[in-house]
Amino acid sequence: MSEAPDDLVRAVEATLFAAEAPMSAEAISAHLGGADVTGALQALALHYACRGVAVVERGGRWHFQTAPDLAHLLRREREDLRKLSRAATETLAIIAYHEPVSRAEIEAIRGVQTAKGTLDVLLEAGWVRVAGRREVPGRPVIFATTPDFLSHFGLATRKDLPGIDELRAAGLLDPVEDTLAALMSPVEKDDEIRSDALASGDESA
Amino acid sequence: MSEAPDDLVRAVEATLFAAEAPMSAEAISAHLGGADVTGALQALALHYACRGVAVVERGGRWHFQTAPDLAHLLRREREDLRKLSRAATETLAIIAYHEPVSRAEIEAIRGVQTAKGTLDVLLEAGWVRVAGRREVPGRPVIFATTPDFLSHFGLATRKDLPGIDELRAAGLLDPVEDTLAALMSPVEKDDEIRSDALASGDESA
Amino acid sequence: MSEELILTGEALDGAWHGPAGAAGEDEALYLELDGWEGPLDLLLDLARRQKVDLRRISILDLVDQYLGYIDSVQALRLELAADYLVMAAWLAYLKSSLLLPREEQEEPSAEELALRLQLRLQRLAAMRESAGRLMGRDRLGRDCFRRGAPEGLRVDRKNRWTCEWFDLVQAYGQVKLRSTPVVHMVRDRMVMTLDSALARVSSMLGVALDWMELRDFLPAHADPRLRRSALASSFVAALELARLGKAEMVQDECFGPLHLRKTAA
Repeated sequence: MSEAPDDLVRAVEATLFAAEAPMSAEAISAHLGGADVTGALQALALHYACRGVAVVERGGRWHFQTAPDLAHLLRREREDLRKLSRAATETLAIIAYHEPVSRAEIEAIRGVQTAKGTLDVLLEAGWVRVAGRREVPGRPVIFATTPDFLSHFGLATRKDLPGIDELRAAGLLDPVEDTLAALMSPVEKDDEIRSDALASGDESA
Repeated sequence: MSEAPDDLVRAVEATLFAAEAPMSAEAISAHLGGADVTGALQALALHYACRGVAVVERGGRWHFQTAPDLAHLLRREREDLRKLSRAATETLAIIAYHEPVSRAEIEAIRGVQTAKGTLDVLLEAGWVRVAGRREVPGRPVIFATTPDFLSHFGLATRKDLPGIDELRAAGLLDPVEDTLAALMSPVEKDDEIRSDALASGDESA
Repeated sequence: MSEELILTGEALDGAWHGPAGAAGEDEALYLELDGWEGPLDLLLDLARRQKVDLRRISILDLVDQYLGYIDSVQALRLELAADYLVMAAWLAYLKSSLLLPREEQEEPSAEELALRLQLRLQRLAAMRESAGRLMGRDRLGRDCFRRGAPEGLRVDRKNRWTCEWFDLVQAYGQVKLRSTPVVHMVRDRMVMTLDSALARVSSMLGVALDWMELRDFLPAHADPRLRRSALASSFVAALELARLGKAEMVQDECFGPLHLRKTAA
């Protein structure tokens, strides 16, 4: 038997365990009469780090889940997870890495029109939400990801998106026009222009 | 961090956690490729004995549950402070002055029908209780106040409620018409009358 | 096939053999058409087949391949043409620009067009790779699981009622006021009825010889409240006697004493 945790840790543990949805620290605190649960959450995360279930934070909300390395034991026979089309996965990635982003901006990256159903699937899955409108002519709707998106893909925050720092550093999250303007401004005459320009683009981003 | 459990314990832990219904040791074993899970279940039960959640066996089947002493966390009560309605206040006053009293008698005194909810509110507040039945045809339920009623209103006994004479002296029984007449009559001797009337009018309003 | 490759991220490391796959080129292209959505998509796939860094691909080669591909596809799938041909036309223009001597080029320059195309391909490739890595993460409901049968948290709202002492007492006062029957009590006052005044005044007139003031007909030591009643009744009695011609009335001035005497027979 491990050492008995203190009452607050036990209470936070029981609350998170019983909850049907991920809970923010504030929600847990409110449920427990206003106690400061930050330390208890850290203690729990640490305690469960090596166990078969884990306490994780996703987008500011906490929940229990099974340890990822046990996935092979638990994968369900019936795949009730919706299999996303390639169009939907690309669109989801574009929204996640660029958010907030309009449909036109998504299409500019993918080079094709986005079918109506593609965004609907993501909205229905609860991974994408309408995040308002861009204040430009036409006031297009802009999209962003949801906390459920982070929970589903096991991301603590958007900063944990795979490779996002590298992409940003490489300027690959900037609009083509911005990079183009930066690359074209030096009046180079060399044949090497293309690769040079791109290389310097990497550094300057 | 506690000592890392072995792989089988972790697998049983995750399996039980993710299960949608309690599982027998055999079912867990079958799920995990036939491993002997008896020891792992014992180890889990021991590990969780002091924590906020517990691994328990019920009728040969195992499941996770919130620690029994923390069950109150699952169903919390939140109190909303609410002011008694006018109708409920009048009903409460009538019960206090006339107890024990039946609904019909309350209605006779109030001069209006009493909504079902009105008495329910007073019962819920804990200020009124059913004090038996009146031995008359129909055997109506009769109501009386509770000790909580006395303590809420800071009364030692019901006799501490002001009598009719005191109410009258306080202007609480002044007919509205008299007060109005005093206010309207221009031929009164002096201004004192009018301000008196106004004062008592304020109290009774 | 292409979707799986995207999902596993294999497409990135150059191990992918492109839409051509193992089968003959034309057939493979045809078979893979359903996986493609548009020109950039196809360009990206073609670029990958060169197995080079996107930044170093030859736009000229790419354009050649694309145009060749369009030629073959058109024969197979006419309905594809529209979208693809826009890009094909643009690429043909780009190709001619790249082949022309630099000084004869119009704005925007072929370099700019080529660079723009390259940048777009890079971005799409980056997003494809990211999508693959994202989909390959430990996903909730597939790799990780939340508790299968959570008890759930419930918050039951409960009312705590309040009422002030004053409100209680005042409410009772209002109830009493509202429900107590309103009774008008008329105090039993001493009055002189008209009949008795008539009898009294006519009998006193009968014995009087001269004018008499009205007040002289009133009971001498009566209660003041009776006197007021008697005065009113006697006045009305006097008027009645005058009307019947049994008495005469005189008043010298307004509000002055009212005198009364028996009519001379």
